[in-house]
Amino acid sequence: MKSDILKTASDYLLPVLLLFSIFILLRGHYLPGGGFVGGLMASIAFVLHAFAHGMDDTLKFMKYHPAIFIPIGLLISLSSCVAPLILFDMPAMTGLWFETPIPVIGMIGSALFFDIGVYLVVVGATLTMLFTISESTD
Amino acid sequence: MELILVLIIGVLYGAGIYMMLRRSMVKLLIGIMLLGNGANILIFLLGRITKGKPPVIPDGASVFTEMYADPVPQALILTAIVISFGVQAFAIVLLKRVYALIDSDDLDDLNTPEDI
Amino acid sequence: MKQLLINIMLTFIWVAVTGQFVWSNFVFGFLLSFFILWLITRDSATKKYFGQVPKIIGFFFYFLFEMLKANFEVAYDVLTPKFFMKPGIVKYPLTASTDMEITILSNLISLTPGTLIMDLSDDRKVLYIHVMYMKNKDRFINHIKNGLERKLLEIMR
Amino acid sequence: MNLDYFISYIVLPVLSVSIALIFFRFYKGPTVADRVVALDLLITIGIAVITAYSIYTDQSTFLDAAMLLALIAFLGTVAFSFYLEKKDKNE
Amino acid sequence: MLILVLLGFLFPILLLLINKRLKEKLSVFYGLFPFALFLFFVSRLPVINSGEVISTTSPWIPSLGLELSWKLDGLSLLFSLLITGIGTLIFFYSSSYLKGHQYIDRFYSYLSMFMAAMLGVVLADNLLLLFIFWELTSITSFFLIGFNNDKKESRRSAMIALAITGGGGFFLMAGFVLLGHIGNSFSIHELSLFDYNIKHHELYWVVLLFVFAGAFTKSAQFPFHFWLPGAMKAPTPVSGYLHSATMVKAGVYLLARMTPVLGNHDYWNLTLMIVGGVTMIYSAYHSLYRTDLKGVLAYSTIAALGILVFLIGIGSEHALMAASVFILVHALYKAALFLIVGIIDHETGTRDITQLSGLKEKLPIVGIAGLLAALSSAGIPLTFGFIGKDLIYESTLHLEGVLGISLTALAVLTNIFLVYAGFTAGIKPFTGSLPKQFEHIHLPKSSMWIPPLILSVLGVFYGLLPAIPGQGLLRYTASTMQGYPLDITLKIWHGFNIVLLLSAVTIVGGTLLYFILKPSHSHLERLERYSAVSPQQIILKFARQTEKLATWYTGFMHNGYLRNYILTIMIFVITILGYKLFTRVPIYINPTVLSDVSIYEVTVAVIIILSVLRTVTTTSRLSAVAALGVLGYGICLLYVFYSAPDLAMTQFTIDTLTVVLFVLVLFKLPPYLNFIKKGVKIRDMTVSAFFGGLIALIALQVLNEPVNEETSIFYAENSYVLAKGRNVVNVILVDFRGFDTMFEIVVLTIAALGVFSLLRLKIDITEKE
Amino acid sequence: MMDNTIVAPIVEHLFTAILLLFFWKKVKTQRIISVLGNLMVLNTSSQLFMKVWNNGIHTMQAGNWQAPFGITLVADVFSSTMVFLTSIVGLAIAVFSVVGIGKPRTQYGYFPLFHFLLMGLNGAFLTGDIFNLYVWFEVIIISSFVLITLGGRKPQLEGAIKYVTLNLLASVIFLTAIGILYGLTGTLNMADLSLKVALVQNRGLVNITSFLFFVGFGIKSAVFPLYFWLPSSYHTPPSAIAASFGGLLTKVGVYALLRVYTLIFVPDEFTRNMLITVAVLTLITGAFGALIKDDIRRMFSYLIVCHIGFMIAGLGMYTKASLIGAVFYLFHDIIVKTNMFLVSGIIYKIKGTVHLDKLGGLYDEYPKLSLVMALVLFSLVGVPPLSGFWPKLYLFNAAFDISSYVLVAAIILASFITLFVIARMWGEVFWKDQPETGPGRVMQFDKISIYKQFLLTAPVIFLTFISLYIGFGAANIISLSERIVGEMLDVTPYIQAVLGKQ
Amino acid sequence: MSDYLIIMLSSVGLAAIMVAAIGIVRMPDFYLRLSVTVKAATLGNGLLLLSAAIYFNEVSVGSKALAIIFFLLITAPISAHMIGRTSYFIGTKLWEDSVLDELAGKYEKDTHELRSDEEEEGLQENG
Ligand code: NA
Ligand code: NA
Repeated sequence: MKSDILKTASDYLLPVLLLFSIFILLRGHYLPGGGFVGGLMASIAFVLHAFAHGMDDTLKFMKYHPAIFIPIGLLISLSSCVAPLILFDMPAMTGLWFETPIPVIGMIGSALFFDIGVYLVVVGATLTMLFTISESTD
Repeated sequence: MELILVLIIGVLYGAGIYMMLRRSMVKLLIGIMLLGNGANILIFLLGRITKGKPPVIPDGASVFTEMYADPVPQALILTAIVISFGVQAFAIVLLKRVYALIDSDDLDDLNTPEDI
Repeated sequence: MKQLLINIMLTFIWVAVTGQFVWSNFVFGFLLSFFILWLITRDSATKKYFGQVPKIIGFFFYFLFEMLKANFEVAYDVLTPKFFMKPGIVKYPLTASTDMEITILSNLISLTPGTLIMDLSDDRKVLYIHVMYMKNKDRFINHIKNGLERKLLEIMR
Repeated sequence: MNLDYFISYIVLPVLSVSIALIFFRFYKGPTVADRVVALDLLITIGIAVITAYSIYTDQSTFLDAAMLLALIAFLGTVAFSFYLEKKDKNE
Repeated sequence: MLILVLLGFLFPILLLLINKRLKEKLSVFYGLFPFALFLFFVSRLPVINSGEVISTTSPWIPSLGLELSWKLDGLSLLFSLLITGIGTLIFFYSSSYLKGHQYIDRFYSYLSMFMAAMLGVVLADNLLLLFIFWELTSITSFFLIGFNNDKKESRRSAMIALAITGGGGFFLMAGFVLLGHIGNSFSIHELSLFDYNIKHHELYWVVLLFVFAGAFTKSAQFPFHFWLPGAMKAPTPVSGYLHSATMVKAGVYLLARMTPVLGNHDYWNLTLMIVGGVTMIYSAYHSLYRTDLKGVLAYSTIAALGILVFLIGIGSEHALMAASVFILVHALYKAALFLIVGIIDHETGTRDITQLSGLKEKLPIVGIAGLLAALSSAGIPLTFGFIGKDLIYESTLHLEGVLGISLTALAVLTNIFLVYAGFTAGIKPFTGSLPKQFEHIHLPKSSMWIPPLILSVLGVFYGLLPAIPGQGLLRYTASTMQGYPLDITLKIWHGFNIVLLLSAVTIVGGTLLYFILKPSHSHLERLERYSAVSPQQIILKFARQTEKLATWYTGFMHNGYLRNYILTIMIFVITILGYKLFTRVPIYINPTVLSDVSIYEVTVAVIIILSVLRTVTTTSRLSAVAALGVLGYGICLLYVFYSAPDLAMTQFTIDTLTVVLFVLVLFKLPPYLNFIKKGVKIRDMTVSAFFGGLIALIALQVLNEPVNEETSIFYAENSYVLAKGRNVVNVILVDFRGFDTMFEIVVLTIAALGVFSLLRLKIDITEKE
Repeated sequence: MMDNTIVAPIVEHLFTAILLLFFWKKVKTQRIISVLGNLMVLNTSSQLFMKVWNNGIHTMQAGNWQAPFGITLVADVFSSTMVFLTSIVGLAIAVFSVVGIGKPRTQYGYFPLFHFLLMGLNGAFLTGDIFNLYVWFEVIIISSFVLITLGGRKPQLEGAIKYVTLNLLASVIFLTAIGILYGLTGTLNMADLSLKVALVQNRGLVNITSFLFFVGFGIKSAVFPLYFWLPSSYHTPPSAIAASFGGLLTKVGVYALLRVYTLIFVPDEFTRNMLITVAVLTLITGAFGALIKDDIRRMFSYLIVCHIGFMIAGLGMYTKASLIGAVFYLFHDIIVKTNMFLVSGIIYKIKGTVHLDKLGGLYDEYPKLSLVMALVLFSLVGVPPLSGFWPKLYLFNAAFDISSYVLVAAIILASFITLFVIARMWGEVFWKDQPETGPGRVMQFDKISIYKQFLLTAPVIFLTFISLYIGFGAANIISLSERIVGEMLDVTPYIQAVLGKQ
Repeated sequence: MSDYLIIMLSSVGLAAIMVAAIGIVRMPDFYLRLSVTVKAATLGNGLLLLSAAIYFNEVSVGSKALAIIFFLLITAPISAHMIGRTSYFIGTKLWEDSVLDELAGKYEKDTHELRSDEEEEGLQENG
């Protein structure tokens, strides 16, 4: 499917959507949103790009295969999950927080890292699925 | 207002099963999706519904100052939605692969005779 | 150059959507969009992006007016029993040449009631436009040429 | 006229009627493309409903959902177009 | 005593360690192992003789009431001596019989394990312990019958034997558990103390049923007898050992052992007399028609087992004494005859009685052994058999009235047939003229002919001095069964009485029969005409019918059609849900569920429902997907209305992605199926409507219940204060219930992995795993 | 007692799986990591078991939120035993998989999936939260979906459609049940549910909920009439995968049934009768199916169904003895069913087929291996004193206790047919000469190195030893089961451990 | 005061949406339906969002509303263009009263390449 209009639009929409997805991720603790929706948004950004440019272009352009985000994300989530256990012998998932809040994001704590992990896994998994499917379709 | 959701639940469960009883693989999958939606709404409803009071603590307050919707079912459904998405994505692909093998959407073609 | 511009644009979008107009949010937005741009960098010709603010504002109102006008026309036709339409697909030779120009132009044409972009030819020389009220083909083409497209290109170039 | 009253007795009902009309087109078709357009329009009206509802309930939080809809709704249409084109090519 | 039993299981391990070449040379000495055990048991004779009982107990599984409790009394000693004594001879005999056989070490392993299991059965004083060994005898016997495993017939016989005895075993297990349940103990001697309670328990008959099922199958009673002739596919020493002298007597042993617990009750006595009686006459008669020597012996063995069951059924002092004696008598002559047949088979290569004659020229010593065994089996005076038979007649005659007379007649008839069978096996092959084809045969190694000779000589020896076995052991055997000391002395001569007369009739009748009836294949064929109504055929037919039923049933249930599976499941669910809902739940619809309804909700709901219907009814796949899209967006709006923006956002993004997924996959699919079969559709609609309706109704009922908000209040109060988030849903997702989320992303990971592998990895059907 | 380390059997598997994902294409590395990971988990879970055995119930409140507000992990004797057994089986299968799973499957994620599956199982055993249990079930089924289709051969995919569909149906019903339960009680914590469900006035609704749980778990445990997916699919994947399915997957359904029916709901008479009826029909269905199948793996599949009946019967009778029987049978079944499929895997490696008609001569060719296999098969049949025998004693006892003679008959029938089919299999596979018609080619087994032969046989021998221990050390297993059943019938300690002293 | 502004703006918005809704039902062919709906709905939505921005009277909400309008302006025409062109070459017919179709025959059948035919025409004009 080739449409120059769509191509151009997707070029400009991609960063917008990505930004928006990160926005959704970071403020999830305060307003609707969070890692899932954020991750799904980010995937949609790339999917759109792939629709416009073809999957190969999108893959080239992403530098890394999206699958790599999966173990990285898992590792981040798992780390923030077990960090309290390993560092302080507290139950897994116990929230660890920095004392002072940071502008925009708010309080920085293990929950945030956890959500970032979720975000990455969602991006990685969704894109891996969609790209594999569309690859086998062409 | 609950009755509305009850009706929807009934329709989704019924239609889901009906679709699962068809011969087409795609219908089968759609049936599963309908059921999944039905289950989500069921959880949502049975956690009791409230209009227009999202469980977001307003700025400046540290607890809710007025009535709010039960956040637990919402969290559960969110989890369930994402899980079903993963599972259904896999199921869709499975269907694609099976079709590629048997060249048909007909579930009745799934039986290599000895499987009976 | 283009990178920087997009970067700044994204920063503003960030600040707009987050709705927190504080300096730290600008910094954060800048860094974030820098990161994203780094992530998705690809080479294409760099472009001049000097916004001409007054022209933009003028163009905005022009467009708004066109849109409202056309809307009323369409609304009338929709709401009255009889159709006055003379629809057809017109080939529109483009003056605009870059991706950005063509895309914005076609979006604007589409947003104007009564017209809808069907497709862009592969050599990017013509737009095929579906027109609801095509009383005269040439007049329609001229209307766009001297109105929307010219004003847009003035801003873009 | 009270704003709440306006929203609940005018805006939301009118939007509901629009939704019903659009759904009628969706149900009737006749072409798949018609349905796709109707679907797209339904989502757009959905944004309007959410907006109205957020005013009605005084919860700006709902606008976030509207924003999300606005950003990604067209992906569905793009996907359907993709499908129709591919399907056409295949046949 | 545990060690004694375990030795038999250790022996094979020892064999495993010895190397192959050595094994062959050593095989002659293997017999020393059972012989040592035999000597041990002989050394216990004086203890038993002094009226004592040796018992030991050590705990195993106290909570089950399973103890390692052993008991050596008259009954178990008799069997132990038979098992180890005849075992010794069989071990020696086999070393020649199977000389050079590739798997002789396996054979000895099975044999010694069998011996151990058998010892376990007879020494155990705990029902569960006994059962364990009981099953082991079935298993080892399975391996022994199937020893020539390359032959289809062997395998089949082993299967049938295992099926019958193993099947009976499960009944026995149930019976034992029930007995232990009723008697509150698994210890046999403890149970025998409370036999009154057991016999008067309402489930006594069930216990009997189960125990009989075990005993009758094992001891080849009618109608389960047929596995035993089949088991003759085993090597002859095995037949002689297991299927004549020992294992098949386990059933008899069990009945004897249980007599103090379960016996002396009409159900018990009558059942055993009837089953034993039918078995003995039926199979004794059948032995007349056999032309295969082992067949003759097999049927006569079944008859003998019938006699034993019959005697235990009579249950009088005399009968039990008779049974004790007959166990020994039969073991001696029947084992001897089997071994003799084995020699004949080994040397001539045939067991067909119509072909065998005149072997006394070539195998004189074997002939002598055969003659002695045959005489003992015929109960000729001065043999031990004579004493055994006398006692049988005496016990039947002790019964009163018509029953006594008819049972005596039955016993006489049986014995006449058995005389014939004994003569046929022990005498017939040796008399007459030697056919040409047997001229080259010669006497086998002494280790083959000494064992039968010993056995048959013992038959005569005990006949001459009956007091030795009688006073020394057998009366204690009978006492054990009876539950109190007996004092019946075995005598050669009782004087002229009816018993003697009957003996004479038996011998004369049997001898006449021997001379009149020439065994021939045509007889057998004539008999086989009735095979369709034989128990074997009926049971096998039943088995085949069961298999047919199983095939039909399995195919019917698991018919390959997914929708039928779902339908079955749904009908099950609907039936029970409906039943429970309408009988257990007071249906009440609270009118408040209709309050506060607005037009936008109704519109969205109607659209949702219509789009579901559209999804169901459309004939275009893409329309279905689009309708699903509408459904999803409708739900998304509902989530907004009911205060769940997070859900709305997620639902919307997921729905969009699902559309994308569908679109990427669907366009290659073939036409959308839409079969129109009205009946099926209506059926499915009914089922679906019921299910949907039930779920909806249940939901309505749940809404009537009070709400517990403890959890959600906790979240509301602590979400910002402790977890530092304002969006409670998100706080639940990443903190309160973050554990769910952690593994939910694992689900996504796996799904992605799955999609990837499913599309990329395509292993060819021919490839290895 | 609070103990934050009880999460280890889950986390360690997850960590191993993540690590494996980083070594996506490195076959050898993956194999080593997997075996090491399983060893690590075995070590941890054995320690966990000992801790729980000695000191009682251990809990971890995830996120440090006091129950019932967070998610609680609970290691009681039952769950820690299940975790322990899972890690035993896991190790055995991992070692087997080193040779048993070929390069292509290894390169497409077999090992990570396997660890995800084990993690899911451990999670399902350890969790004390009903919705979290749902998540674990989803982890389990999705990894099993992928494993069962891994390789994408036609029969695999055909079976998978049925497997996936019916398991998804089960998930939906499970989710529905959770929704209703939450609506009735407002809590998800199982200990809290135990208290709150008892307070619900509308017993009919409670009953309905419990039935929905039965359907959800029943489909996963493959009971009549919900079993269809199992015989449709279990024969299709490679043996190592079938082994983990046969040994663990249906059992987690049984575990969940035992758990909810003792902790949250106490079955009433109707439910008990229903369970017993279901058990009887499951026994018969499985037995009949096994009787007529000529393919070893199909036969085994039906035997799985059949033997689930024993456990359901134990639950249905709901006496102390019957529950002991069910629990004991569960432990026995996990080991022996796994081993059985591993055995079928070795047979396949040797003969290239698992069809009875085409097999033969194994006893002559591999006598010692055959004897080990014979031990496995006899354990399965329940030849005393091997492991399958003991629980049946309890079941008989309980059946007589409640005078359910139909059940007695069904148990006898099922045991008998199991004996029969196994004996037949022995005759056909081991005794019979290799028929001319079959592939019969001695495949790689003789050609592969001793080291590989060892890797294939060692797990079987290992599990056989465990089986033998369960059989001969039945006294220990019984006292273990007794303690578990004690915990089941008196849930107060569980509730106290989770909710704190109240 | 702001209430009246809101009511006014949203009334116009509603009217536009109604036009779109009626249009999609009434218009005789696909392209006309598409043409009518996209912009009317966008306009209507925009006005409603503007009302919301005024109603909440907060910078954050206002910028959010503007962002939504912006996104709609970008995306709506693109989706219309996509579905419009696709339905053209899958053969969706124009209304019978249409006056002109210059797109006819310009698509390559298999590749969906779209010719402009400008060169040829240019040549003709010059020559
Ligand atoms: Na989140
Ligand atoms: Na399962």
